[in-house]
Amino acid sequence: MVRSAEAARRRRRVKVWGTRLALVVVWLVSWELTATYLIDPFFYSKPSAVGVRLVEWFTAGTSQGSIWEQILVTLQESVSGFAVGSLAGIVLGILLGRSPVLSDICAPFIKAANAVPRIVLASLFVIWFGLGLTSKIATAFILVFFAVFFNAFQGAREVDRNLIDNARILGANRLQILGTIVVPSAMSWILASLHAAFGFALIGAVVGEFTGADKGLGLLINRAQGTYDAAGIYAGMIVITVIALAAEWLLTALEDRLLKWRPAMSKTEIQI
Amino acid sequence: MVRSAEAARRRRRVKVWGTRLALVVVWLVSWELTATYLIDPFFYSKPSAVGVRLVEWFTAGTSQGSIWEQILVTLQESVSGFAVGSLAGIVLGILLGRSPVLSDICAPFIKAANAVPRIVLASLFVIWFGLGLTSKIATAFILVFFAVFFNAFQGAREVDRNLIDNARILGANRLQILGTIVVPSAMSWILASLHAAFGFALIGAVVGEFTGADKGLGLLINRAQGTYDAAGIYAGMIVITVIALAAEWLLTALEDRLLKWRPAMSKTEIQI
Amino acid sequence: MIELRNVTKRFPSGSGGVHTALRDLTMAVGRGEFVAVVGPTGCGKSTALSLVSGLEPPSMGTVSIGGEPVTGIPDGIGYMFQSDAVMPWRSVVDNVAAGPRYRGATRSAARAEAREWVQRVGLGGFEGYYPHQLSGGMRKRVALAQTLVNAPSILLMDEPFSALDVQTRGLMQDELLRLWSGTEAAVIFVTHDLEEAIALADRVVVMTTGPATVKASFEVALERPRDVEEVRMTPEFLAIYREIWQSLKEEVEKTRGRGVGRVA
Amino acid sequence: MIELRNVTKRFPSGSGGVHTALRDLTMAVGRGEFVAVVGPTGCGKSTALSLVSGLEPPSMGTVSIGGEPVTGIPDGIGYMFQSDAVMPWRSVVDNVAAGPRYRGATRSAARAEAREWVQRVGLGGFEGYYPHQLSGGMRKRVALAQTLVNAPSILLMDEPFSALDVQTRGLMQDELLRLWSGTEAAVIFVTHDLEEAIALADRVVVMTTGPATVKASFEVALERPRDVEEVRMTPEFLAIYREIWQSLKEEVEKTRGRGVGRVA
Amino acid sequence: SCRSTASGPAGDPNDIKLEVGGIDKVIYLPAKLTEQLGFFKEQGLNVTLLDEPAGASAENQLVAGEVHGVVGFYDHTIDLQSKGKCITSVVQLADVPGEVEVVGSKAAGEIKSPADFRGKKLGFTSPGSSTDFLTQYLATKSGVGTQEYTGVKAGAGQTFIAAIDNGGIDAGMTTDPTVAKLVDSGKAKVLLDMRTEEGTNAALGGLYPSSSLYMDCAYVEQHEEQVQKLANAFVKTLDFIQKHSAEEIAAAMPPDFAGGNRDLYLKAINDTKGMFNGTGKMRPEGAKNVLEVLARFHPTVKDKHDQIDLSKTYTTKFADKAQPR
Ligand SMILES: Nc1ncnc2c1ncn2[C@@H]1O[C@H](COP(=O)(O)OP(=O)(O)OP(=O)(O)O)[C@@H](O)[C@H]1O
Ligand SMILES: Nc1ncnc2c1ncn2[C@@H]1O[C@H](COP(=O)(O)OP(=O)(O)OP(=O)(O)O)[C@@H](O)[C@H]1O
Ligand SMILES: [Mg+2]
Ligand SMILES: [Mg+2]
Repeated sequence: MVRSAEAARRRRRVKVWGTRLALVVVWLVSWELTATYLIDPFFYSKPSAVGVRLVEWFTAGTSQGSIWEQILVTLQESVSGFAVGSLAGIVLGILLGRSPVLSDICAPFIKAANAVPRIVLASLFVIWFGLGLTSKIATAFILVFFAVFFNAFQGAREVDRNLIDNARILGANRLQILGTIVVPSAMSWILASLHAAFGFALIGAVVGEFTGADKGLGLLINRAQGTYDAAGIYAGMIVITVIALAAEWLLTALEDRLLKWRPAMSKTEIQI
Repeated sequence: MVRSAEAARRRRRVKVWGTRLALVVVWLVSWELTATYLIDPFFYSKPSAVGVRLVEWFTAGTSQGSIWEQILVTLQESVSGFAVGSLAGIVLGILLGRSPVLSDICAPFIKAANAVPRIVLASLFVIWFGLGLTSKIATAFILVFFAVFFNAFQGAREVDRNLIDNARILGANRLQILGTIVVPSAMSWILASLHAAFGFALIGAVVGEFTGADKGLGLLINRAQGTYDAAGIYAGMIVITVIALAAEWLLTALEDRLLKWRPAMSKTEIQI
Repeated sequence: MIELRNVTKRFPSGSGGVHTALRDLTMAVGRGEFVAVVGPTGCGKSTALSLVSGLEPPSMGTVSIGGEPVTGIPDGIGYMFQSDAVMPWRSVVDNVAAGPRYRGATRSAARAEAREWVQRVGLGGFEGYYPHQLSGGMRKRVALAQTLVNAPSILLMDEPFSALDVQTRGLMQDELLRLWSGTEAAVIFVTHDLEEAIALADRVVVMTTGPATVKASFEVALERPRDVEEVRMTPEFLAIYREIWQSLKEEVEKTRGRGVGRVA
Repeated sequence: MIELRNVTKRFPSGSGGVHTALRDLTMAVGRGEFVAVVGPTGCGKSTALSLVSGLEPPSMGTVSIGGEPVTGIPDGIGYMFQSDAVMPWRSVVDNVAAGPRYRGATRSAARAEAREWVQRVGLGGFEGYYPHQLSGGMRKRVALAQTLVNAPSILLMDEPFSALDVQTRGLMQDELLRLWSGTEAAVIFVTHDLEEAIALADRVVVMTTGPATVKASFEVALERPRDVEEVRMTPEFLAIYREIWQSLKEEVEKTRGRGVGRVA
Repeated sequence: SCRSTASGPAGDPNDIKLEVGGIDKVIYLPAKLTEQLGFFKEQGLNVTLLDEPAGASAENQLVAGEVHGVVGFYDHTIDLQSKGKCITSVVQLADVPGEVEVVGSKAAGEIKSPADFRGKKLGFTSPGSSTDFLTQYLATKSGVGTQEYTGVKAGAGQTFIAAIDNGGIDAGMTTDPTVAKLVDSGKAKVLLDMRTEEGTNAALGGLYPSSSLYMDCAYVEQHEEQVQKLANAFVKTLDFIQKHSAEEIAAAMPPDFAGGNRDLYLKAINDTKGMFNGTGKMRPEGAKNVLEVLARFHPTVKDKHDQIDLSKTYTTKFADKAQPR
């Protein structure tokens, strides 16, 4: 049984990757064709031009210096923002989720803060924190924080009351309940939000760079915008996307580890 | 018992609102004081100035016309974006959440799309959809969509397998399982994301307006930025925040209706 | 009607290996037959039911219903799970009305039918309660009504009455027999209560300790219709009881102290 | 040791009114006393336990333990819920080790103690399984081990053995008595199995149909130590059985067909 | 979407949408002022002014046919020609950039001329913008390579001021009212003033035409009547600016453009007013100079330097006819 299951899994992986690849190829080809014959590549560029730009960046470098340097700067900003933001979101979300009084008092403020446009905030952050790393981290932070907070909050409220009661009876204090019941229960909520959150951290870093910076992928895209270089815009977006996918891959590995206690989806389970 | 519970609830409400009010007052007073004596109101403005600007807007109107018109425009953009975005997010999230093959294939694309910076997208949307309402709705849409999608997706995967099995046995077809089991189960996930999503819709509308517009609160803030009118920036943010809170209030009412089957939190339930 | 032939079911086990829950199980239930299944806890009774219901596929062997191999959920099946599976967001009456609704009844017709069943399982007055407002035994009865309202032609029941007090249990047993007697339904009824098994069934199947196969099968030649409370006192009943008990006891004793070590 | 005095418990009901689960319940359990509680399903037995455990406050009346009114979770309490409450993300042994860990034992000490208990409830070999990989009866035994490993001085058990086969149940009953006999623990044991109640308890309390109060209380004057299987056959046992059964039967019959209408 | 790029948005030809690259910047003041003075109405035009503060996408929208014209920097027409788009300046509002290189007061001692840029952090509003290229030009003209200083995007307005204030940049190029605010508060000093012809000549060695109204070539060809009306309106405004004081101009603008500080706004208008040429006509030597600058630094113009046809990037035809009597 183990062996045949293994084979089935391998077959399925081939199928999935095949379909993905086919989709990418279809997309690129149709983009190339429409941009050549139908639409104006001034706006839409085309894959070949984007490819050329990417090769150029990675071999000759960009006008701002080596592409790796730009990637590193943006990565540094977004990873810091992600780390701090998700930590704060988890901690505050769980605390407020478990404390009705605190959440009643704080909820409107947090919800209000969530509605403040991030680009306005980004420029406020530049004013408050200067043009350096901090203002970009702050922008990434704020985007990540809210994404994670709302999920951690709701996750903490959804915890099965029976499990908490049982732990209390077994002698757990508040901290232990948090650690052994609330956090594991809310884990799937938190992980779900983290999937979106790293993308947000990248966006935050880029928005921050748009507002003011001397390095980074956001500035690179901004420069491309300033010089009507559609290929450059798309090339920048592709680099960012690849980074996001790499982070996503790491996150999925973490998720598989943390949620390994779950029943696997059965073969006959309904698929809709 | 009913009567005393009522009284307790009233007492608690008074306490909560009192604390909230106190917090707001403390915040405003300390802002006013520091801005008067310590920091530069050129950057930080002060509550009195913000108040004056708000009164001005609501009595004399703004340079772009009546403030109500600006609110209406922004509201129209964000409500449309919110409606379409959350619907799409829910539908796609649930579909992909219930179909492992589909989600295996599509997931990387969606995650990649999620990492594309929204301000870059906003300027692409202007090119694709023009300067009218559509491009702002698209920006709001894209922000809302991802927030809702990831939660609906995970919510659909978290459905208790027992419940689905039971429904299948009772004769439910796929659509019925979706409607009577998956959607209600995922409801708390979806609602949690909707809380953040309306804020995102507002942000999307504002970002869209920043990219090019002739009306709207975003433009108003942008104008204030351009003319060093810190009071105007903060006043605009306050107007947006109030809208978000109103929407939030509606959403909470909806949530209470939809989740009225839940056990209320008990008085002795642990609060951490 | 129901036929399991040389069925084996394996699960991935806790330690990464495989766990064999059923091994080479062969068993058949005819149309209109009421079969009770008894066996030591954890031997594989629930697993067997899930194979018949089509919710799990067998690892080896075939499961067929009416001659057709089971691939999806067979038509006309009713399965009352061992664990709670009522919808927490629906009131008692709406939970019971789910089956008819799924099968196309109008809302009001389904509700009316459901109301009747709620009465029948003794929950009259609790129609508007949500599951979290019910006691353990009441939730079980909601599940019972939910299953029976569909008038299944194959009925799988996994310890349906274990959370009920003796008297309520007796009432439910009588009700079950009354309903079943009019039909051609095939019933597989898992229980730990040997008296219950004998009082209800045409045949009692004793399972071996896990991995489960059929150890023995005993015909219960008691007359029908039976009154569950009275039939217990008859000497025939006691004779059968003693016989099955012997067989079962051996199995359960084997389980004692056994590890999972060589279960795979 | 445990004392409930004129306790009333009300819940908001399904239809927006109030539902009275317990009315004017007075009952006491002494140190070292083993009390079994029987009563019709849905009468309020679980509710009574939750009041003693401090998880729910009474609407009226007082609950006290050792003379102190119950406000939080009392010290030294053990409570095995009617419904599953094991942590799905922990393996069997880690679930059982939870109590000692909470109370400050080191990881390895807790694990060692847990392993012993896992053996004792007959789950040797299943240490590494996650709850979703266990059968209903096995999950119950995990919960049992989880509760007993803490050596509680007040033990509340809500139908702990209902999902077990007769033999396993007998083993567990014996084990429970063996453990308890050495201690001064007060036990409240809810069950639907009157035989079980009599075989285990010093006193059997019969509850009225909901809203529950104590209908009657019967001393069980059987000698200890008892062998659960043997004691059933003694004439004293049968006499007490008949007596309690009479009392219980009246109550359960009352429940039949009753609506919730005038329960509030 | 393949909108026809030649004819602009459909509808009544007298309904015209103009996009302004920052409607509140004093260098683009004529746009709003024309509207305020009613000169568009006078010409029978129904003009909507859109604000596009975020950078270069105004031209994208022009090329996409979303708007009829853009009020922006002339140098974009050259840039776009290098990408195969024909955009032409129909009214040239100013011959000088209107930009100012300011030095933060802390660095004022060290930076006395562009030759001191080496190793410094220099702010510009946005990468790829005129401020970016002009900064590079100033530096290289004084022998400082573009790699020898750090270019920093500092935006405009408050972020720029904050950047100067907290040392995020040592010097930077921006326009009014930012300059007025910085100088007024003593946070910075003017290093090079390109708001006047003399200053520009001194700094760049020539003119650098900036604010202009530009439109799609095809549209201009097909709608000469409307373009002429627009030119009439704008030239009239330029004339108005010449003949009126800063106070009078400010009075004509919506009150909130002053951002709550009227004196500062007056100073900004007063300082910048001189950049507007009064005639709406391009001076050919200025156009050449712009190409000169871009040819050295702009990534695409660099390569296509020789193919650029300057005559397609501007026309004085309409301004000539529009001269107020
Ligand atoms: N998903 C699973 N993964 C691994 N093992 C499983 C799984 N489901 C069941 N098992 C194992 O299969 C065996 C039989 O389980 P099953 O639930 O069929 O027992 P049962 O006879 O119904 O017991 P009970 O009387 O306690 O309900 C058990 O040993 C259990 O550990
Ligand atoms: N949260 C609640 N809200 C409303 N009613 C409740 C709630 N909890 C319990 N009840 C009601 O209280 C009554 C007693 O419930 P309880 O669970 O104590 O019964 P029980 O004696 O344990 O029954 P069983 O033997 O079936 O477990 C029931 O009628 C139930 O409907
Ligand atoms: Mg079972
Ligand atoms: Mg109970």
